Amino acid sequence: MNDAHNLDRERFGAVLTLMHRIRAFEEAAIAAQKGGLVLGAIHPSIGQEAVAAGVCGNLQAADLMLSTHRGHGHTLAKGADPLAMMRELFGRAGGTCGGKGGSMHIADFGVGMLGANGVVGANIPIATGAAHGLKLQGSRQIVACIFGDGAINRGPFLEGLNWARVFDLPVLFVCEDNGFSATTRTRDMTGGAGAAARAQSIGIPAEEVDGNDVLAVDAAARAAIAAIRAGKGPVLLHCRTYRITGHTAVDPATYRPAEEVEAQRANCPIHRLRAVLALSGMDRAALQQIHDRAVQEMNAIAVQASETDWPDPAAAFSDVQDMGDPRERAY
Amino acid sequence: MNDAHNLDRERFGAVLTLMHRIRAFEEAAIAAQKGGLVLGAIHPSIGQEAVAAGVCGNLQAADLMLSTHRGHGHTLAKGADPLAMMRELFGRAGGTCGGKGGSMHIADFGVGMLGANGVVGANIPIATGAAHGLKLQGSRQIVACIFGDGAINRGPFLEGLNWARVFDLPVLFVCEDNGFSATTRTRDMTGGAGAAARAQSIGIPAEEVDGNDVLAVDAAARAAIAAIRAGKGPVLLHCRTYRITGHTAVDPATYRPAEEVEAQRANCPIHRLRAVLALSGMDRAALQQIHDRAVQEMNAIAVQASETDWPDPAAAFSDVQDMGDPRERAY
Amino acid sequence: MATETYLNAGRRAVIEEMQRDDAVWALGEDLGRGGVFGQYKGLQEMFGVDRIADTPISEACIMGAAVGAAMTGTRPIVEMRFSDFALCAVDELVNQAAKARFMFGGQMRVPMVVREPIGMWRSSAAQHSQSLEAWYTHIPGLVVVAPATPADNLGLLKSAIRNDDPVVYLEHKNLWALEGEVPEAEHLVPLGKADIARAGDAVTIVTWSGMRHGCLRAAQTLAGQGIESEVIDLRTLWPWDRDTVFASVRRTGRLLVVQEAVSVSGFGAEIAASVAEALHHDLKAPVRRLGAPRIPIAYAPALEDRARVGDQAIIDAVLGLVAPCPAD
Amino acid sequence: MATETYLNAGRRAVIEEMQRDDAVWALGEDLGRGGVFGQYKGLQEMFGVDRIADTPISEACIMGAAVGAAMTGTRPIVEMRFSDFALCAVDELVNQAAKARFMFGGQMRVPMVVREPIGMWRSSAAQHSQSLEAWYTHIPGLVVVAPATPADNLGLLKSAIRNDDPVVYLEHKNLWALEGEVPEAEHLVPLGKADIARAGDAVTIVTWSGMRHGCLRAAQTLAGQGIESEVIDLRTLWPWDRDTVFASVRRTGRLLVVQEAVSVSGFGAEIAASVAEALHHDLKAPVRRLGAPRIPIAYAPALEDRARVGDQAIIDAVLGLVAPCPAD
Ligand SMILES: Cc1ncc(C[n+]2csc(CCOP(=O)(O)OP(=O)(O)O)c2C)c(N)n1
Ligand SMILES: Cc1ncc(C[n+]2csc(CCOP(=O)(O)OP(=O)(O)O)c2C)c(N)n1
Ligand SMILES: [Mg+2]
Ligand SMILES: [Mg+2]
Repeated sequence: MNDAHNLDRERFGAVLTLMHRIRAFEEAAIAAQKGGLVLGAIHPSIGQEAVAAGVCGNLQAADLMLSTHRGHGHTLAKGADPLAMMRELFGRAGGTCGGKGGSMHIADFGVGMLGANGVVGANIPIATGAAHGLKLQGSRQIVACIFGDGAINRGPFLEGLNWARVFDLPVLFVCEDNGFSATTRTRDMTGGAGAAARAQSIGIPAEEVDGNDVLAVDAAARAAIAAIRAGKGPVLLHCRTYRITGHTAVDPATYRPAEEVEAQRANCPIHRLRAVLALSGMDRAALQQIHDRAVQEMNAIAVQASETDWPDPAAAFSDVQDMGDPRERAY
Repeated sequence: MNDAHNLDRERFGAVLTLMHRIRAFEEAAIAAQKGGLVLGAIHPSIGQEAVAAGVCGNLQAADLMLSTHRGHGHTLAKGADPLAMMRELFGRAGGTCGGKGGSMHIADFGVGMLGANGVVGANIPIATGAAHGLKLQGSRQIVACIFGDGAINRGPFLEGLNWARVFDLPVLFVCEDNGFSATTRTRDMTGGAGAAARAQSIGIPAEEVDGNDVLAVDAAARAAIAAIRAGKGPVLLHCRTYRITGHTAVDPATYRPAEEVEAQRANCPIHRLRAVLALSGMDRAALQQIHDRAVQEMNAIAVQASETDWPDPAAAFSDVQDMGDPRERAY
Repeated sequence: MATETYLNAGRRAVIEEMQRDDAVWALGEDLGRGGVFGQYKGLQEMFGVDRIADTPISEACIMGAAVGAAMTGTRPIVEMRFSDFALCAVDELVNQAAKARFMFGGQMRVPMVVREPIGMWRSSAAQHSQSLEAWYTHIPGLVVVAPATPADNLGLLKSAIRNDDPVVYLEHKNLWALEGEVPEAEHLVPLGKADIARAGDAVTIVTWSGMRHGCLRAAQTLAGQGIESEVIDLRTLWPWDRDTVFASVRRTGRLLVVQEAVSVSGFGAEIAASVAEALHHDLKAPVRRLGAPRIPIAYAPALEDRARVGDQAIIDAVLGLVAPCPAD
Repeated sequence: MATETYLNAGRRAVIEEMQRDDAVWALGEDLGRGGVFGQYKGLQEMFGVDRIADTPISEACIMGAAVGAAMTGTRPIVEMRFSDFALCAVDELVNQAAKARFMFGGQMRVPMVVREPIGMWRSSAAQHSQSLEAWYTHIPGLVVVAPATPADNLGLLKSAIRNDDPVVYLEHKNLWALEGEVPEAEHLVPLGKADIARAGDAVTIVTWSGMRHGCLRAAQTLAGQGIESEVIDLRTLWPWDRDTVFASVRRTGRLLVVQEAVSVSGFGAEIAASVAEALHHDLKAPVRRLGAPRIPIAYAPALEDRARVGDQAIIDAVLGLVAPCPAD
């Protein structure tokens, strides 16, 4: 744990800004969904922002990142434009995917964000292959692959990690362990000690870290990324965090005791970073301003997104494939 | 390692008989394939007989076992009729599957052999589910699931082991590690220490054993099975052995040095057991007779199988499903 | 009769069959909290954690374990959540469940029901909207069922659970809330029998699953114009009810197949081809299919709608079929 | 022209395209030893272990990794060994490879070729014999190719490797040893264009892959009886060459589709339905399909043969089609 007095305030001020922006983006999206503006399901990462910020904050712009259905935070942290993302959630023109994907399929190749995924664990082989592609081309970029604790019980987790080890690929695997697989406690469905132990059994160095302590995530990610960039092959970080909201924005999550959630709220990664920054001498007003600006930014973005046009329906027929007529035999 | 002088000669005499019968069955099958009598591919387990004998010898008749494409030995060890098996390889009436399956799909539910499998690793979830079914029905039976070293790189390995742990199922997982995944050295394609380490990371007790020492396999299997029967949940045995033949009976296996194969021939599990039995006082003539009888039995069976009728072609349309006409739109 | 939702009718089927037969159990993710759509609500409380089993996120193992459990004397109901996720378990379904009985020479059977909710459900996008029923009809060993009404979801699911071979059971996500009359007494709908949802003699409309309702709406509108369509809901896709369809087409001389799935190589092709082969000389107009274009399903509604067969398209197609043929 | 086997023609395609474009590489099990059928023999020596990559037995990851590698600028050739094993990687192909370009709004493409050897190969039984081409034609985003001759295996595989979208490339295992004339110069066969393997005016036989050869043999026999069949080898199944097929059927008035796959919901249904829809009034006889019954493929030859469309069945079907129609 960094000493608060030696803290790089500028850097972690920026991290706090990012975390607030992520939180504000998702709160704006949840509010917009209540108002009928977000069209499909969204999976908020409220309470998990330290993982996104701590990991992606250590990636270079040219590095790649693949995410999950719960990917807004990771995507923002990788540098995607929140307005385009919000438009995507609203199914509007100018969305990151032109309204074709929605929350679970946001991708922004321009910033190295190679896709959320609607299939749990499916991003693991793809990320591994992306790293394989980079390595074949002699690139120095690395790939971060973020997935949930539930994903470690799917076969592609094993296959992808083994592959990354066998080919010594530059992948940072990040298990963002929020304790739940949808409405089920993951520990009840998981044999053994979890992601890190499994990675180690495959020969991949792994570390467990308090995923609500962004300083710890940052330090661990930085070290892991340095090792990966030095050519040492894959590393796994197991970040323990907690999902404050339900599985989706409309899940009341009554399957867990209120006290548990309350206790976890007190462990909020944003609060914790604010406390550290306050201790390091950052003043309250500055901290408050970071929060307020983030909220303003995202609320304004939600309004702007809501005022955006719908995509051209003809776009349903583009980007399918070069060969053949996608309209064939339609209706 | 058991002390040769205290060896249960009767028991291991029977084990030797079984191992010789397995070897003789496969040698007869290979010869028959050269003669055009075996119709499809066969994957001999010559050199690996100690795993079949050591594991299946400790199963009760009512216990279940699932095998792989390389399953003749396991199947014989579980008690299947070699004549029916040979007929199956020859595609004849009276084959274990009526000629519908062939070598890679031999099953004999009457002796608890729930199937070889043409898909690497596919038997793992099925075996796990079979154990799940038994447990739900309050049965005291257990399930042995034998698979190769290559199978541990497939997702179903992870999913099945995790499942067995989560539901505390009575499964003995046996990794029959012959060093090869078809023509590829498995170690080059495998991260970490292999099957036992992976099982342990999932919370499953695992042990490595010299798979060419049938006494060691027998002792380890017996202990594991006792634990499983006592309700302690799954166990994995990792048996290191060597595939003396090619991947299939027609694979010359030139991808490995002749010296390596020669060294392994010297390590033959049948020779080793014979040596132990000789040391324990069994006389040469008796040992020789076990071998000779096995060869005679299997050669006679091959002749008998070759004289068996072909199945009725109409059988192609039976056992498909109860609903619907399988002939519909045919030709 | 009582009014029941499609979702609750399915839930009742599971309850009744689990009460009737101890061998029946269900497995899938989140079932203890009712499953992702609430189809299993309260069932774990009724039947315990063994018979309503929560599982890891391991579709391949859910399916594969069900195969093993079916071989050992139980009758698993597999919940795949979205049919899209069943694509993580295709070896287990197609190479294992469907073929085991045959490959092993009829030594045993694999009685299991695989529930795979299909179909478009507003803005669920390309990985949560597919209808791949055609695939399963192509696989020997599988029975394929796609109920469209609450009563059928009750009666067909019960029949599916009693079937001794693997059944792919495709509920439509957009129908969960649909209400309809459901018999209060034991209600079994036989597999393989179509339902003539509306009688008519101008044209035969063959459909299934969610599209039944669009077809009925279109038929209603057409009736206002004096065109009486016969709407046949196949209910079971394999084996499909050739007798009912053929008898109808012999009468009407016109066939329209309406499906939500991609038209290219959809199950509608099988129906249309079968009718064209067998009843060419009875046809007063060419057979006709409606289905989705060959595009992934988009998230934005205006784009998603391009993948939908709307009521108007059905009406237009029928009008085209009954119009005097220019070539004749 | 040189005589070359189907297998070697495919091998040559890989060599030429790998020489032409550094981004092309191949991955799969045992490729370093030539692959399971020898299609990659000597290639690792030529191109090194990076570009001819041996992989673990991890079909899901082979396919998924190819998707990622394609997204990052390489052009992977995925070897699935037997198309049956590709069933372990369906999510990766259908939910990921096929949809990525669309879902992500056209930000990138997924140029990959998935080689999946299909078809019956004496006594390989139910898990090593399937032909599931119909499945892939149903999936938006996929191109589907099924070459039947050495020259086509060269020219189509080269085109497939140059294609910017995922191509499912289905070689037939029983054709590996088939010899044929192959151009010595660069030879590209365009995707989407059928080959009129034999011209004729009595009947149009549409086929692909292994069945091309049975159709040609049958056509030869029929020619002896004065019946000239036009045999069209589709070569590419999606997009299929409607123009060529339709032009032929307009001329002959008779369509027979011959496929090795299970007839029910096979790709033949799509062809037959399309022709019946579009050319009903040109047809002198009902469209007709030949294909396998809906049974798993057995091991014993006499049983396996019941799943085969024999030459005689083709001849009989043609004779049925050209016979004066009793109903007219
Ligand atoms: C293969 C697959 N199975 C099931 C689902 C449904 N599903 C969506 S999210 C989710 C829970 C995932 O848990 P975890 O991996 O821990 O991620 P989290 O939601 O906690 O971020 C499930 C089961 C899916 N999308 N894909
Ligand atoms: C899913 C799958 N992939 C590939 C194959 C082809 N194949 C058959 S056996 C084999 C090697 C298996 O190695 P291992 O599991 O160690 O078993 P062994 O053959 O050594 O007994 C391979 C790759 C297959 N049958 N199934
Ligand atoms: Mg989680
Ligand atoms: Mg092996």
